[in-house]
Amino acid sequence: MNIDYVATTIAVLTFFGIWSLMAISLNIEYGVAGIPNFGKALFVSIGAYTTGVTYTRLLPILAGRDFIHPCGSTLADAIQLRSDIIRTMPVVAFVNFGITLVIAAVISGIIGFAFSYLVLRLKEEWFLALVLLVGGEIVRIFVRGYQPLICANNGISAVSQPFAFMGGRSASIAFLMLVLLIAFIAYVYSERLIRSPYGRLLKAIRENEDIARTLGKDVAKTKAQVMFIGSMIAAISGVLFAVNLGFVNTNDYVVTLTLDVWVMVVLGGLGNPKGALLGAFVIAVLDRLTAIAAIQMNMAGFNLEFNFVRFILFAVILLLMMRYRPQGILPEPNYTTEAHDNLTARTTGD
Amino acid sequence: QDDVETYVLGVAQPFTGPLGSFGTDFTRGIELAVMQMNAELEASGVNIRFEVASADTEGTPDGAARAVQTIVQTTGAEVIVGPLTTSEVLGAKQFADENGVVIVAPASSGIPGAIPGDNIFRVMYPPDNFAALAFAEIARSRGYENIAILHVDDPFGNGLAERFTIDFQAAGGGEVTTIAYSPEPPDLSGEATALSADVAQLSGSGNTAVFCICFLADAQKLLQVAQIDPILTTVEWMGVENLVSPDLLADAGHAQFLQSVNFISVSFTDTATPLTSPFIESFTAEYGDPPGPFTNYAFDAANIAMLTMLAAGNDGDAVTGMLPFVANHYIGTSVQAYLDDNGDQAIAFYGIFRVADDASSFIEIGTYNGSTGLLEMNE
Amino acid sequence: MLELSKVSKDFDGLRAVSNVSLSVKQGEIVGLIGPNGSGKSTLLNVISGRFPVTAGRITFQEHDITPLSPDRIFHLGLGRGFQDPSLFYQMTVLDNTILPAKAQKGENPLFAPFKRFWRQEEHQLAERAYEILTQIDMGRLFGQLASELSGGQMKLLDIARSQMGNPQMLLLDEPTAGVAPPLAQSIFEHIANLRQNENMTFLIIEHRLDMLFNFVDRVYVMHMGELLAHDTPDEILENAEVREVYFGD
Amino acid sequence: MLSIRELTAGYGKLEILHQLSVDIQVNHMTTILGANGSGKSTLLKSIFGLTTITGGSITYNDREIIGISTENISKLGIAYVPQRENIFASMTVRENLALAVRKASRAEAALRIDRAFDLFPILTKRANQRTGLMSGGERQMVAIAMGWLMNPSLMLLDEPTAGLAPLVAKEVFETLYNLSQKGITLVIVEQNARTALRWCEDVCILREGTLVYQGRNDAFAEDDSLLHTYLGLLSIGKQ
Amino acid sequence: MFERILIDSLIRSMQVGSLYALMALGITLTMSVLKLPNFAHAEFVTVGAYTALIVSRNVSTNPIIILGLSAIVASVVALVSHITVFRPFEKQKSSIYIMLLASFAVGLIIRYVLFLTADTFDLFDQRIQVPLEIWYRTDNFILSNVFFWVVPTSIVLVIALSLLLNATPLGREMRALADNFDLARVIGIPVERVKWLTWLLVGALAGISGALWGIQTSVSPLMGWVVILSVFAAAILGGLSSFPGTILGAYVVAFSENTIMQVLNFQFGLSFSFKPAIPFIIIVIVLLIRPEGFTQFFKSNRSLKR
Ligand SMILES: Nc1ncnc2c1ncn2[C@@H]1O[C@H](COP(=O)(O)OP(=O)(O)OP(=O)(O)O)[C@@H](O)[C@H]1O
Ligand SMILES: Nc1ncnc2c1ncn2[C@@H]1O[C@H](COP(=O)(O)OP(=O)(O)OP(=O)(O)O)[C@@H](O)[C@H]1O
Ligand SMILES: [Mg+2]
Ligand SMILES: [Mg+2]
Repeated sequence: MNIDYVATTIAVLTFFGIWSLMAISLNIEYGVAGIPNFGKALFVSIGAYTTGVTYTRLLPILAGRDFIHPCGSTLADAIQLRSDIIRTMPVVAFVNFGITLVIAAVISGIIGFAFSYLVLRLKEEWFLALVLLVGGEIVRIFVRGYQPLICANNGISAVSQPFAFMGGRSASIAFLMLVLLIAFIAYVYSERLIRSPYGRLLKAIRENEDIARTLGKDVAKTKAQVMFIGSMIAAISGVLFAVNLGFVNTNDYVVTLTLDVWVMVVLGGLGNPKGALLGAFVIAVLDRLTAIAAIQMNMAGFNLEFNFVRFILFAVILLLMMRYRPQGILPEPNYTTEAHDNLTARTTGD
Repeated sequence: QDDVETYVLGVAQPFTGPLGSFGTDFTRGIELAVMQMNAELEASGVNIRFEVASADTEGTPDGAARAVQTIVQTTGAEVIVGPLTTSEVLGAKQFADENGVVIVAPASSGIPGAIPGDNIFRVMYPPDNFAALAFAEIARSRGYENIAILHVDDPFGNGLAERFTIDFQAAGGGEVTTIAYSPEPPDLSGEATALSADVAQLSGSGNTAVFCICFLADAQKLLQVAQIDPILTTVEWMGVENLVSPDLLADAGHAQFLQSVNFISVSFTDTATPLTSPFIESFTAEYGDPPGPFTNYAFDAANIAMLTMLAAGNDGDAVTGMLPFVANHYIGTSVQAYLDDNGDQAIAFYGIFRVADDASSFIEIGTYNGSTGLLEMNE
Repeated sequence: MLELSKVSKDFDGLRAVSNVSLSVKQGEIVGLIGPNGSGKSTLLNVISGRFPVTAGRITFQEHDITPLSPDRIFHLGLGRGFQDPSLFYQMTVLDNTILPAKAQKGENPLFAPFKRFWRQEEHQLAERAYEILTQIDMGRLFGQLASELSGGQMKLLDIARSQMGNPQMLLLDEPTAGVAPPLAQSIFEHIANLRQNENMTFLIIEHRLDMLFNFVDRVYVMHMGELLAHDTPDEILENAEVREVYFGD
Repeated sequence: MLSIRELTAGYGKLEILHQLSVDIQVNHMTTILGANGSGKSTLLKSIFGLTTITGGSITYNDREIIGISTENISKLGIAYVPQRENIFASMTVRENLALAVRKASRAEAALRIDRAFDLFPILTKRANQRTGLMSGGERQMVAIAMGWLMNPSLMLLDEPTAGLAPLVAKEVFETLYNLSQKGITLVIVEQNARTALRWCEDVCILREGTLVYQGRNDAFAEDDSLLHTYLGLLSIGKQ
Repeated sequence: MFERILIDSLIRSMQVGSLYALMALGITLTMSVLKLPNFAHAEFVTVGAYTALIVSRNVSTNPIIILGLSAIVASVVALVSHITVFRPFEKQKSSIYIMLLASFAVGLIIRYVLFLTADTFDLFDQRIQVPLEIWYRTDNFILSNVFFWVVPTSIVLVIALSLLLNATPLGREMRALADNFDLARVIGIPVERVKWLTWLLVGALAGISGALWGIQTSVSPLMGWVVILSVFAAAILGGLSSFPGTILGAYVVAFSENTIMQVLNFQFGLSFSFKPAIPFIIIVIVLLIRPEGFTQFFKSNRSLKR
């Protein structure tokens, strides 16, 4: 074995950071507010597709260079142009990256917002899950067949992360720090959110929106807000996902991505942002560990079977967890604000 | 022998996901190459051995990136053979470029991968434009005036269909219609109907043939419908290299159909190369089954990678510099390699195949040389 | 205060409420009784905006609330309780109680993460909720999940919750069904107090007339979706028609 | 007939009933009274194996029934009408009733369902309506009818008249009384103590998971203060 | 010409639609009786297809035997997944989404066991050894033996299932169980036995449809997974509760994937690569505009759901 622990750690943590953003967003939406967002891949992909578009359209403008059509016969030149700008003009790369984050977040937020109103018509809550799930597929199929966005099924390569100019390990460390910072902000936000009256409102809506409505809560608006927030976070993770990979392609944003995020949230503990982090961490580590195990077993002379067993193992762990720890590793706290603590202190005090 | 040095050869292939069936065969080809190489090295007393570290790309770009990362970071490999498709290759590209890792992709041929100056080499399997030319030539030589194409809607299928149309019409062909189907189709009934309509319409203006640019499983689905279609059974068929597989003939009905429509295909497996039959023999001896389509490219890619490493060491940057030179001096089980500016195979020498009379296998009936444009038919 | 004129409600084909006109004045406690299935709960649901009306018009404090959504109606000061307690079962008793408080500063996703915006208010609300809970003997249960209450406790919590929004008028649907008699008595006393001290108005559906009639000013009787009678409690008890359909004499 | 000895039961780790012992006499109507949350429903649920039982025994006709699965207890001739969710809300009234007579022959089932409709004539009109869409009282009637249709020799009812109009409540008690005359043993949890005491000859009073009184109803008829002692004290934070 | 295409396309829609219906029936059954959106159904289907493949190679090519054995094997798999996974989850009253994830995990396990098997015995993209025979032909179209197996089978099964569920005590018990599990136990319905029967039925349906689907296409570990969303679309169109609705939904999905797609392609040049979006768009439209699907057409109070 010849393991580069540092590089592996960086890689795993980067994935952890990106996935934990997805998990945090789903945790707010489903874990707290009960909106079964089975369209995570959709909102993540919006971030990625935005990246594909800004890197081919916006980046040359910011750098003051001519636009080169990213698909077809000028493809190699367009790639060259992108890599040049990113490597030699870090400021432009950063500005472009920043704008991408903002645009992606806003577009995705608006789409999430719109969805939440669209689905007010739905009769049963879990229909929303289906609508979002297939909505993601519809968008994916559309983008895959629609040249102007990301060159249809060819995808857009050379969409590097903004620190790429630093080169080598320092670039990946810098990017990792950025990812973790963003994830941390999202985490703190969601943690505080559920510990507030807003969190209480979301929980109430999760349990019985009809009753919440008769108790004076504007359910539609609140759900729309939640979808807006969740979709924004998801799209940001999508941008990070795309630039970390350096490639935007529809093949990555399939139903399995959504299901993976669900697994993270359920595993970690619904309704608990720490659980979302933990779930993302467990999956990031488990994914890498089993991949390493597969490689090592194969090198030790076993066949390739472990690549299949890996998935079986994953499923079995998931099932066992859900079975024996249905609340997830970290269960949802019973109450929302600190009012309970105050009351307990007072009532036991006298 | 303590001073034996071991180089790890990374293998990133899809083992799971829709392309799962390819990965295993590919990896076998690579392992066979490594085995043979190690035996030679030992026999010659060279103190270097190769070891295979293979990881699963799950068939997605992201999966490919993670697979390559994991191999490189946990085994010290700097040279990776694989992945299979162009989008997987592009998924792994950024990591490879940034970390001086060399990707030797045996079968990716999509146009978006044709990028000069990167760490990606697409040895052996030529870019699709050669295959397009070959098919255009065959079509003309068989007297097809119009072609109805059914192709998979991915970089490979789109690229080939597009190029073919250009080449075919440049060679004096008539009308071409295309139907693109989405990858991994549950079934192809609707597409078959459309295809049959296209054929019916094209037949009005001349001799028409069907050109199927599809994966094996999709071809099976198509044939299941086509073999009872009143129109599709009446015209001749061409199909891409994937289909030159005994698996396609396993179904008696399909074999019979392919025979009756004069099915013709090209394959890079050129029996003219002295290495072809030894490869097939040793592969069959080792694994019990003959190699699947493309497996020979994996075998060749592994050999080029290893030979380069023997010269340049386990050092990605050195391998990047050295690889074109080695490749250009390599004779493979299919054909010689010669890399262009993009690091892609520039030689294309195809065998032309049809279904044998007993419908049990494919037999070669001619060759096509992509560099010279020479088509030779034996029958 | 509350005015219904010719309100009807159909459920595909079935006329559950038909042509009901009634009015409740500020500070009154009005009872609504009638046999099972006579449309009382449906009427309540229609008033609170849970079901849209089929025909008719409802005004509350001069506002036409017929077309409004339930949350808007609630904000106008018309609160309600439920016949089968529909609680937020995964939430604590205290959270259940605080929730309906109106216009909480912390109920905004932008401010919510910053405690200083709402800490003070939350503290007051919690105190208030605790006080309400204590009045109906539920104080010590404030930290328990609603799902872990007994059937009667759930009912009590529902009543506590309906008060939290500072309604000017409350619609209660069988507030004491399943509640032990002494507690039921004190619930009604509590209601009377609220009317006395805060000039609150009540429309109460109840089958336990022995309790109800000690507290109400007037009673409406429904039968088969229509208003059958309307009078003071004593008169109602004398009303032959009512006795027949309701008491079975 | 039903004898509960030192029963300790609750929900998960939470213990609600503490070493509770009760005897139910055959052919009697027994009412169980107690404040909200005193454990009445928990007691009934325990008989049907729907709680976590940690100690004690429940014997029915001298047969231990702790450990018998919920679905088999009804085979012993015990019917149970729960306090909440006591009907199949997505099914029609007729289907609900049919489920209760699933063991009977077709003809007999039809006959008995007709008798159930006689019992609650309101339901006749609603026979093909989904019970989930009916009023609270109508649902309660369906639930009672189902319990009765199962032809039990012991019937447990959890607040059968909650939410019923006085007329119907009275009819329900009359019906129950008739049943008891025909040899069915009844256990009725009630909040409406006075009515319950009028009809039921045996009384059990629970407080915080223990039995505080068991005896005949005559004791209460003479002395209102007993009622006050056992039921009146258990309430109200304020005076 | 157009007429020919239309007939052709209708016949193919009918065949594919019947197959979708067979698969969707199982989903409707689990959804309505067990409250489970069972994604593992995809893998039950695949299991059926692999059974058919192996039987056809090693045992017999008699379609009855093939279908029978497929049904048996798949129902055993279904039952085992119930006992080992779904039952415990039901016991702890998991939410519908947890159940959905659990079914996904079960599917994952089965799928990769199949991958393992396929890898070991080289069973990727294989054909079941049931030759296609032409049973009826005109100038315009040809009907194969498969057509004559598939279409009547699905119609007969739909009728049988509807009868079972609506007109038999077992069916009523199934629905009672779906409605209120605890109460069903309280009134003495042998819930476990009813569930076993349901799962056996679901498995058998999946097995039969898998074998037929395998004959129609080709057998590989992902074959069920690829088609499952179309099948869900069919079930949703049927309102997820009515069997006749489901079969109609299946035909509509197949019809739009084939005929409507054909027209869109013909008239507007819409590429067939957008075809997979069609059932999804149907799902969205139905759920938004007509969530009860086709149940209205078959209205009765006996609808399985709330
Ligand atoms: N599912 C549950 N989990 C935890 N605790 C519960 C549960 N159900 C009831 N409890 C608690 O058990 C105690 C007794 O409840 P039970 O339902 O037996 O009361 P009850 O006597 O029937 O009251 P009521 O007349 O109000 O229905 C209550 O304090 C209640 O909070
Ligand atoms: N959502 C609904 N759909 C169809 N019918 C309904 C619906 N809700 C109520 N009904 C019917 O309307 C009628 C009136 O019901 P409602 O609940 O208003 O009665 P109620 O007077 O409150 O009776 P109770 O005292 O028994 O609660 C009943 O016959 C009931 O079956
Ligand atoms: Mg009511
Ligand atoms: Mg109770």
